[in-house]
Amino acid sequence: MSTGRPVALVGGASTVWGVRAATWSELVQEAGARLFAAVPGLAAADVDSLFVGAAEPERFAFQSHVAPLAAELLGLAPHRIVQRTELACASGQSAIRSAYAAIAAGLSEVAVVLGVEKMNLPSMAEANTSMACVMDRPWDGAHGATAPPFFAMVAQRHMLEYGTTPEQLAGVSVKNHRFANSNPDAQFYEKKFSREKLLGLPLVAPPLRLGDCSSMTDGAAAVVLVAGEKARQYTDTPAWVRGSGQHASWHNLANSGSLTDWVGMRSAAREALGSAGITAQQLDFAELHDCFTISELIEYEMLGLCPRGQGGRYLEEGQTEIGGDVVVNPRGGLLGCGHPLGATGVAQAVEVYRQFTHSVPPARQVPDPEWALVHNLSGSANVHSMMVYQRGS
Amino acid sequence: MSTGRPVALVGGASTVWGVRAATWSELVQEAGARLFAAVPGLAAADVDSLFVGAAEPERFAFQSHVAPLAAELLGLAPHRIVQRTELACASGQSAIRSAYAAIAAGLSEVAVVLGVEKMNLPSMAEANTSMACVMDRPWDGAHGATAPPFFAMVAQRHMLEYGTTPEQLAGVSVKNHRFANSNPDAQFYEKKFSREKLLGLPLVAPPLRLGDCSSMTDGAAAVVLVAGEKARQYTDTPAWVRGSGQHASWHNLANSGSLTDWVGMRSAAREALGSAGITAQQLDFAELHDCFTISELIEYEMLGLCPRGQGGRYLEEGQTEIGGDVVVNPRGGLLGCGHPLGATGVAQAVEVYRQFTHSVPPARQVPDPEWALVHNLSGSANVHSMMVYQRGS
Amino acid sequence: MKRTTPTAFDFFPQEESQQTRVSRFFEELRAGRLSTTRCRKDGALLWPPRVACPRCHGEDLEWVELPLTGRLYAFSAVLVGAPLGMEQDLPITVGLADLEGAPLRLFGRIVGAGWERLSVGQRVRVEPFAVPDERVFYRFRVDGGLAENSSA
Amino acid sequence: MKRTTPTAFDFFPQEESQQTRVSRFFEELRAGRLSTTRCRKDGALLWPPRVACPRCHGEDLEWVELPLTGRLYAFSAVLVGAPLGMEQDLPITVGLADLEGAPLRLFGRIVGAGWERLSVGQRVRVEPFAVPDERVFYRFRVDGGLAENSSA
Ligand SMILES: [Zn+2]
Ligand SMILES: [Zn+2]
Repeated sequence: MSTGRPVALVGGASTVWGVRAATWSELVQEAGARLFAAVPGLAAADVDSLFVGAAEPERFAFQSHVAPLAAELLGLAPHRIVQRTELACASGQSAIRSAYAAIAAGLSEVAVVLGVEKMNLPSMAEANTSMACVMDRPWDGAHGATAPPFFAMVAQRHMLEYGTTPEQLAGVSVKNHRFANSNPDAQFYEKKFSREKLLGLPLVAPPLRLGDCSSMTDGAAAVVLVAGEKARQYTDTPAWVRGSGQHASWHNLANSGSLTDWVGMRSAAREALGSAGITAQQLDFAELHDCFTISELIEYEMLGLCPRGQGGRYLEEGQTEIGGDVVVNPRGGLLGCGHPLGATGVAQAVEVYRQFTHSVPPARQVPDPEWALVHNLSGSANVHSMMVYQRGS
Repeated sequence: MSTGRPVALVGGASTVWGVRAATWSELVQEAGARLFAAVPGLAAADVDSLFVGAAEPERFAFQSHVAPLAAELLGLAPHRIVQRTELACASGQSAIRSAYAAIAAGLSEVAVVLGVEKMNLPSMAEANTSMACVMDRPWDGAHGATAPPFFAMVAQRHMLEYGTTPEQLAGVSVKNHRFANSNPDAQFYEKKFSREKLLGLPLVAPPLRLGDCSSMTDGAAAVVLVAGEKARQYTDTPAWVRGSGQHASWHNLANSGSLTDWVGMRSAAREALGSAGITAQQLDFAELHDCFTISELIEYEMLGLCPRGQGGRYLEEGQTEIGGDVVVNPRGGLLGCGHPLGATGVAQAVEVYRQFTHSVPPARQVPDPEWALVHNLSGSANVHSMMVYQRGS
Repeated sequence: MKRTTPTAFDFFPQEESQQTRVSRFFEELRAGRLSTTRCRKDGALLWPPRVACPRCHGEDLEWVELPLTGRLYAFSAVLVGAPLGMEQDLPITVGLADLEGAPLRLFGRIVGAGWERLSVGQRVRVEPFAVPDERVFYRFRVDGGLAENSSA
Repeated sequence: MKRTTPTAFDFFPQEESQQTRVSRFFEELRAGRLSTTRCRKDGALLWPPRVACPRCHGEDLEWVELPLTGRLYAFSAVLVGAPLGMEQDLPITVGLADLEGAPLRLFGRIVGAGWERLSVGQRVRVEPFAVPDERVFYRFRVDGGLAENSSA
């Protein structure tokens, strides 16, 4: 836990996600318009800092120095801190963590955090090329590896070691797509996926099928974090940052160790839950990084929600549905919402605020939530990033 | 000033900079080996966080997700914070600022900050293409603009408005190259440049000649920042972080306003000096971002060291030489050391520590320095980043 | 001509409505007109064309036509170090021009005279030009004669 | 063949001593040997080849030869979504193999049999192959027959 000042998340918004007929900078502008509409008390002149989470604008949008560009697009003139953070798939949360640290340290009072990614290009092969450089590119990426074959190997090992089934994998996708059907910002808002349909979709990287994989998505999201004493100026229901954890342990695949035991996630969970002073069982809901169906099952295990190897069974018991132990991914997850790398972590935080303020459709509203956890993995699950929020009242 | 815990910089090191026969990852490894050699008290197991400053690894090295890759290369397993910051030419300082905030907030105890860039590729046209995306790429960069023509326009306006001369511009380059001749890490360590020689070099972007422009450079540097209470475990002479300031106000060139009045730098200086509680005149030395000779002259003015338009005269008076008002760029500056984008800000901080500990050759040692300022601009001078350090004793 | 080499333009054409919400700018430019968006609420003239107003954060914008002439505020030229696909264009003269009759200082490439013959205050005219892959962009053409003395 | 299209390899060849301090890896590979560096101080076997030891931060490393056979720990295949320049190679089978006789689990592309015919434990052999622009890299070739049952 920080020894600094309390920090509150006081609002946020998301653009519509999907294959968007809009450029990187247009997505940023949309997120800005929606943010200021969602947080009426927010005045541009009061925003002293801007944190941008973006994974690969240099490749997808051929744009560097993106933080000041975003400031211009949002009509902000940050005079305390302005920066962009990159942590591949966790770039958005990385930006939130930076804002949290800056405010806790007294270096910022009111900070906007923007997450954004434009991934759908006229040439998807170009986009796929860019995805190959998230791994150790000259040594692993050069073999043609991107995320799908890596997580496919994880799934293969989990099936081999624990007997996890394709039906259990599909179950994750069914749940998250169902939640996404209540989220108008989601890429798959209007698309229905039954288990049978999912099991009939083509293989992408065996044993993973199309429905086991999150998509290449265009989208942006933004939140506002403020010093605790200012929180009531913006909302009656602040989401207090209570804990954080992060861990990186290896990068080249040769140094990965067990594919099914994510020690970095266990470490990050200890730090995040420990600093918040709660156990995983006390969580009301969690936004977990379901880049692939297998990821969410292993994340149940690493969080300690169920024993090792029992993620599939835990899902089948309905423990991560509304009414179960801990609702997982009521937003719709990466599977249902899509995964614009830099935007995902920020949109997860938007969901935390919306859940705490009871402002989502009933089909995905967690009953009276007090504690929430947000998790992102990045790359080959070699980095895990986590934050814990508590609803203020 | 932060309301958090005191933060100290307790050591650092740099690789040799230049056109290096080494890859991005090899530069990182070299910086790690030198850092651990330079800070004997540093144990990898005690490092809880890693901050990487890198501008365009996605393009220059075709590598994303660079923070965990760097962690592996440095033999670190950060379990508090691990991230990469990008702010173009100021990416290195941006990483230091993030470490400062994290430690001040109590989120980290011992952090390594690494800055790195590999810019010399087999095709320099490819490298130049990458430089075009620092500006608003679809609207400004697409005209073929990179930094040299922009700063050339700045120089043209400064000459027109204030009568600044090519000889005064060359004077900056003479001074900084002379300092670099005492810096074995510098790209131009062994190269001598007289004013006459500089004025005879070819034009790059009129009125700027080759000697007015910093180079495309390969290099890395690293520093260690720790919570104040731990500083004495590492050094007798910590460099205390006393102030910080940053400002972003525009991005597209149409919105730049006056090219010779850098309001963002004046704002950042107010914040940084104000939070440290000193005036610019109290500084013993400053590392200013001399990406081009004209930049350093305008920076004298914006810092308030001399009146507007008098930067050239101030230089000619020798006020920024050893023995003058405020020594500027004793390290050799970007002009003498080269400018590996992400590494520059970190190497400037290394120089602060070396100056404070009297561990540089006499030709560039500032006499008994107590206060130092580090400045980076980025992009089209549309962002300014600053930190103020005080020598501990 | 199909280009796969990166340049300072988008790697792939993105001027159509399938790719950008400001495709109208490129349509207008093809017709010889320079246009941008203005906020209906506060009247802010926005450059480049926007989809939301950075001043009031509203999305009610209108298209307006901009004047085609301006005067150079500053200029220079890229003599070495061109991006990929532009090496054959060296030297690339560029500048900032204050449009005549609109509060806008526009950046662009300059053709019609080399940097040695230009001076601050030189009149220029905005014109469209063709970019490979059936794209269009604007540039400045030196207009109405050159001044006697050069400031560069 | 001159390639200017980006692929998952370096855009420009960087295997020579003018570009990398571990060029010896590629020289050895051309000669059919798989090699890496080991720390002389603490004996750490480092992959990929390093110039400094991440364990002790020393720079006194030596080159050692690695075994050329291993057994698959896990594998999959890219059936759709190949990077530029690799589209014609689909499906791209890849896997992690534990080398026989060295504490190293190596990742690489697999040739000689499609993913449908492989199983965990399958024996593979490391071999060099030519990459455009006179480069070399390694891959796995299925070795010693296929197992009866497939685990995938
Ligand atoms: Zn407006
Ligand atoms: Zn060692």
